Amino acid sequence: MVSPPRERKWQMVVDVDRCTGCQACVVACQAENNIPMNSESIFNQKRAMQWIRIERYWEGEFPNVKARFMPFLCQHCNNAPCEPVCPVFATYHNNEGLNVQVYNRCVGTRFCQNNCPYHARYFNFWEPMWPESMRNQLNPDVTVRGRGIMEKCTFCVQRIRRGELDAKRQNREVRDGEVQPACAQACPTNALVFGDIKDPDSKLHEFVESKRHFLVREELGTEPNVIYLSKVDLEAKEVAGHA
Amino acid sequence: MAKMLGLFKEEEAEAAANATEALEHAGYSNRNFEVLTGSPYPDGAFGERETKHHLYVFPFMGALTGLSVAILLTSATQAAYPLVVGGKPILSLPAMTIISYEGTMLGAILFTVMGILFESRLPNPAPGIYDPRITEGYIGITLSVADDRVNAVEQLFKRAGAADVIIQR
Amino acid sequence: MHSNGHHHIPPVVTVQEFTEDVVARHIAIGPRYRRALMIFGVLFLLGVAAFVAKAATDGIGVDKRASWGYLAAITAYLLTTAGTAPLALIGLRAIKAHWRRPLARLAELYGLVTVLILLLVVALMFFIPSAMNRRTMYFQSDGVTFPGTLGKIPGAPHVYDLVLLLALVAGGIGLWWLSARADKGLIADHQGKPRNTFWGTAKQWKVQQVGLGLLGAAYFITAVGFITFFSIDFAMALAPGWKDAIFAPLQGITGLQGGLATLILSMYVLRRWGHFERYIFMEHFWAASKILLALCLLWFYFSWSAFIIFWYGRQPAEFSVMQLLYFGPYEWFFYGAFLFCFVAPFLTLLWNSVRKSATGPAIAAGMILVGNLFDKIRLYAGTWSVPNDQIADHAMSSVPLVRYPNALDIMMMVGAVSGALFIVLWMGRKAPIVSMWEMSEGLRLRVVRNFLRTRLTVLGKPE
Amino acid sequence: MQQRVVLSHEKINADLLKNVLKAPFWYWAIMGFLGAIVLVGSVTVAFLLNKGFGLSGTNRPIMWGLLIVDFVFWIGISHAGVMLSAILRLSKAEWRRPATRAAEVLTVFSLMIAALHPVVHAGRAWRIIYWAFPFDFSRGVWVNVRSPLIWDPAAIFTYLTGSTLFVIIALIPDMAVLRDRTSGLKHTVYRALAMGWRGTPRQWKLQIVAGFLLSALLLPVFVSVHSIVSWDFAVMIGIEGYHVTIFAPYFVIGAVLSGVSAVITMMILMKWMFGWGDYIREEHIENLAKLLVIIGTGWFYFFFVEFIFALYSLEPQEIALRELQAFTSPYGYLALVFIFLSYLIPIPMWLVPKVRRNLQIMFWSSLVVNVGMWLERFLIIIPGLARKQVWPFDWSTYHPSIVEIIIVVTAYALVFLLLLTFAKLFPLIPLFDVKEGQTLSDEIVIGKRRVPALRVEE
Repeated sequence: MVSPPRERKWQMVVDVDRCTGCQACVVACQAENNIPMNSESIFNQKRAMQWIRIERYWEGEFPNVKARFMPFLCQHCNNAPCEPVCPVFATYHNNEGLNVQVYNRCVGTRFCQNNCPYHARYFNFWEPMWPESMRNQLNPDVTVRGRGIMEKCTFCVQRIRRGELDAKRQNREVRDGEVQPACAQACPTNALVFGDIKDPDSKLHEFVESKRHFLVREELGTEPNVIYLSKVDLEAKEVAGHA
Repeated sequence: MAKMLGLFKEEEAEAAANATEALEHAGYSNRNFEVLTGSPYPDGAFGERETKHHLYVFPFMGALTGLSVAILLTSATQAAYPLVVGGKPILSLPAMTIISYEGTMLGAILFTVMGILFESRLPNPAPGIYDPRITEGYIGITLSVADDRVNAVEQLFKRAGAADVIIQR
Repeated sequence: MHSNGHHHIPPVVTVQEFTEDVVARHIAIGPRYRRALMIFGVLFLLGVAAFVAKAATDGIGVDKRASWGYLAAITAYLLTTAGTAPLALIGLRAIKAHWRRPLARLAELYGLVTVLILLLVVALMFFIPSAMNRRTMYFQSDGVTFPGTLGKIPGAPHVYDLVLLLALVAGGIGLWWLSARADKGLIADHQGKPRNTFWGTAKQWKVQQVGLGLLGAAYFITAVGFITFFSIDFAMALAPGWKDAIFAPLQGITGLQGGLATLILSMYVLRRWGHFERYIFMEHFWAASKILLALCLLWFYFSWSAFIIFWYGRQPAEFSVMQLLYFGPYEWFFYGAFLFCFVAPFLTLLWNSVRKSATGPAIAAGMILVGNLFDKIRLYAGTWSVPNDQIADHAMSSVPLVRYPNALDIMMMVGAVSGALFIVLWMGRKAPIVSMWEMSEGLRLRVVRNFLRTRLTVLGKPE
Repeated sequence: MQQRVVLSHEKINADLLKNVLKAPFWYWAIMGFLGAIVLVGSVTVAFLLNKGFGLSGTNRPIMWGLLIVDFVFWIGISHAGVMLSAILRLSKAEWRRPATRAAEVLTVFSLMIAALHPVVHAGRAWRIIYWAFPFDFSRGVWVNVRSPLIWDPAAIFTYLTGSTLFVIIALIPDMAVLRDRTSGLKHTVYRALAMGWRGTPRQWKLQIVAGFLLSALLLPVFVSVHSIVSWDFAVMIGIEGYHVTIFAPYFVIGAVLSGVSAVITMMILMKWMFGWGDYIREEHIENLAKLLVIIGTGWFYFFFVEFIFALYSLEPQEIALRELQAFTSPYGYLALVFIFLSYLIPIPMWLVPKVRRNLQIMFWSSLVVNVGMWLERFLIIIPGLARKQVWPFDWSTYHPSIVEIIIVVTAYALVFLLLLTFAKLFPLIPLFDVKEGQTLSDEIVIGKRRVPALRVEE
């Protein structure tokens, strides 16, 4: 007896305080989603592709310098600025709160990337290439994109679908934590937590209530589905206390 | 019946005008003869009959057609495959307005051009009696007369000061 | 575009008859004229009384702004109708449109209304906070760290608006005086009085020509500048989160539209009740209404340019502003403005036959004057009703409720408009209400001749 | 002051059809040169499509490069034609006559070239059919009418169709002239194009009415085209300095400024190349210059308001961007060049009547305006993208690649090539319009002065 599946809304929590900038998520994502290798020259050309990237900033003057890490991925906004500008519906919003990208429709106007305030979209300037040794590591569940199209984080939609199918086969709902995008799975400090906010017993809720909770560029009203938890800096607190 | 074309020099437009008057005295009303010129002259300069046209109807018809087609296309295509983008409504009126506007103008322009060709009776495969000198500034007066009156009309043209008279039987 | 059919050629009037006719009518003031003068004067005084009463009851000061929105609205209204009427004339003089002549003096008379606008703006000054630490055109802050501020400039915005407006007033008076000079001389001749300043020497005419050109350009630029600053300091800067670069130019366009509408309506009155049928032809309305039609389209175009950006952006700040100005408390005023500034006049003036009549353009002009008022109420009453404590924010936290005008507000508004008309009629006694020298020039340059078998007007183009 | 030049129809035909009937040698030389450039350009485009957009200088923040700048520039130029021939026709300005057709033709060709730019610029140009010709039944999904990139083709298509038909309609009477002056194959072609035109009063009447009517219809389209192009940028909230309400009229009036100066340049070139001194006289250039003084000043007002309002926001990023645009190398120097070339030097110069009547100076100053306006587009588009994000991690700079530069150069060559081809096939100055001007010109005498006058039907 199959009951119609519960409505889903996938969200991710990024705890900036826990992030150590180890780049494990980046590598995992690269492997999972068939993202072409980024050579040094490509980085220098500012054309590197990382569906999730760690932005590193230095704070303070030497000797007491602090490294600050900001993991950035597609925010899957509810009012995504990238969606309406696409002339061919290559990107739109599905009913699970995902901002999906349809590679076959894309003609490469790059309008979406321009209008993305989080700079989370990546364009294939060249035909993606892998060294012979890497051919077999390509993920069969994920399309290999051709040149001239846009791509971006999909919250590992292939894993979500897999989880949903399993649940359906066993005639139950998707359990919390059952579906994990590669980045969240690889994160050693659990700085990335993924889940379904509509799921009553999802552990997302506790984070969402947290007072460290903030949205990136909230003033734009894009209503992102990626929630950030701010850095806790004890020294800074002390300084503030003294002042 | 014979077709006749009286040609008057550019600088002798007055003579041409006299000729038309003479024709009217000779019993040819201004719906019998036609004036051919190499450039536009003010209405009624040669006492020719006044032009009635309904060109102004065309743009409005075109605008309506274009508007309805555009609205149909935009609304139907959005409804046919309802995708939510950027939290905007499925029927985004402002966006539709812009495209409908362009459609309206396109329709208006196309119909107007058709109207112009239709009202000025172009293309015209059989233009009838004509002389290349007209595009050189000569003013031509053409009419079809009964064979027995050809000479009379020819004399009339000559008397008015026609540079040349062409007769086509 | 000519509609097909014969062209009725207006009769040729010699300069001689024209001069005698107008001078005679100027010297002998009609009873209707006197009555109108009286009525408007009384209404104006009532308006002043209403102002005093309101000041006594509601009080004056920055924190009292909310209840004075309608005064701001009517000021802006006068600015973008009477104050901008000369702009239409100046533009037409610049392109040497021969049909400008009958409405020249009217436009110059409306230029004098700037004096009344000056008084009103001075009154409004009391309700405008200083430009410190908030979004203005002056970028000032006292210590509070704002990016890109110039530090302290005393007196902003009040002083700068005042200076600009004084320049405008000077220009308005100058335009009228320079142009009326010649006609005053003419009147003096017919009254057997000696001419005092203007003898019509070639040099004086040259000065007149060049002077009017330069003064016109100056007035045009000052007017646009003042409208820009006024609409930002007295409206936009008071509504937090409203960052709309096109608003000031839109007010300029509204001004041109309102100014031309004012002129067309006045021209109609002059023709209908002033019996100037012999000098004001359908051609004049025809030409003017074509431009009025274009201005209606421009009004829509500018408003749309602002709207589409807000609609697409969907940022919270933009959302609240759209609530306040378009679809929120003042939505009915917005619909009114949209209907009477664009839809109705556009559909009226679309038809060539309507444009070629006197009544059609006059009706359209009337509609535009109504729509303009709605527009101003929506903008000024709306922004003035935003509470003071939000003024430094970058987004409106709450959209205020609608305020309808009370009896005093209405009396003030009526008073202001009557005051403007009073000035026009009163100064219309000092020098003829049509610019005689300009008309005569036109009559001299217009000849009707036979061309082959048709009759054509021949217009001289001296340059 | 309009001087009255009396010309016979015969002379007008002879002069204005000179190039059509017998082109001089230098004409073919220029054609060959331009053709070579276009050839190189097309090879480059093929190379780009084959290898991928990595060949361009664009990178992640700066996704739109030189080609988009050039697209906006050519759209701007394409606003000359209708602006002039429509507004001047409607206002019955006598001096429009020699200018109209050249301007309209310039519109048509520059618009065609402009439309090519975004296509070449797209990642998968070969799939562009989904977008430029949107309604792709096979996939069931239709285009997204909410995207400005759908408004764009709609507007450009309307404008291109309209202005092309405008030119064609006005060509019919001149086709008749050519029909009567040619023989053999040429004759057959021109006879077909003339559609059996005879010059009856009815045909002339409609020709005139058509001019007015189409002008009135094309004016609102012309305004919409550049507005929509500006909305390609203005709707974006992702980029500082783009989300500005004034963009539409600001772009349009800027376009008119660059377009009309382009027409001045072109008319002077025509005068020099074909020796049309009797038709393109100082007074025409002078009037255009006067017009430009007004347009330019209007544009400057919009420019000022646009800039001031970026600061008005008091948002740090916005202000930082303006600093980059106006005061940071290299953009700062470009900004300086732009503002001087497009306003501060030419416009005050054109206030002097002597300058306005000096063709040499007018040629160069009008050319300079367009250099400035090109830089304006560059400065609007590129710096904003370079500082796309709030945080500096992904900031970048832009160096156009040789491929992009070649394509831009080709665009210019192609427009000139098309214009010259047109000049070989059809008269660039409307014969009948000039002849009508002759018919309508008159004189009236006031005292001792003979004032040139105009016959009008009221």
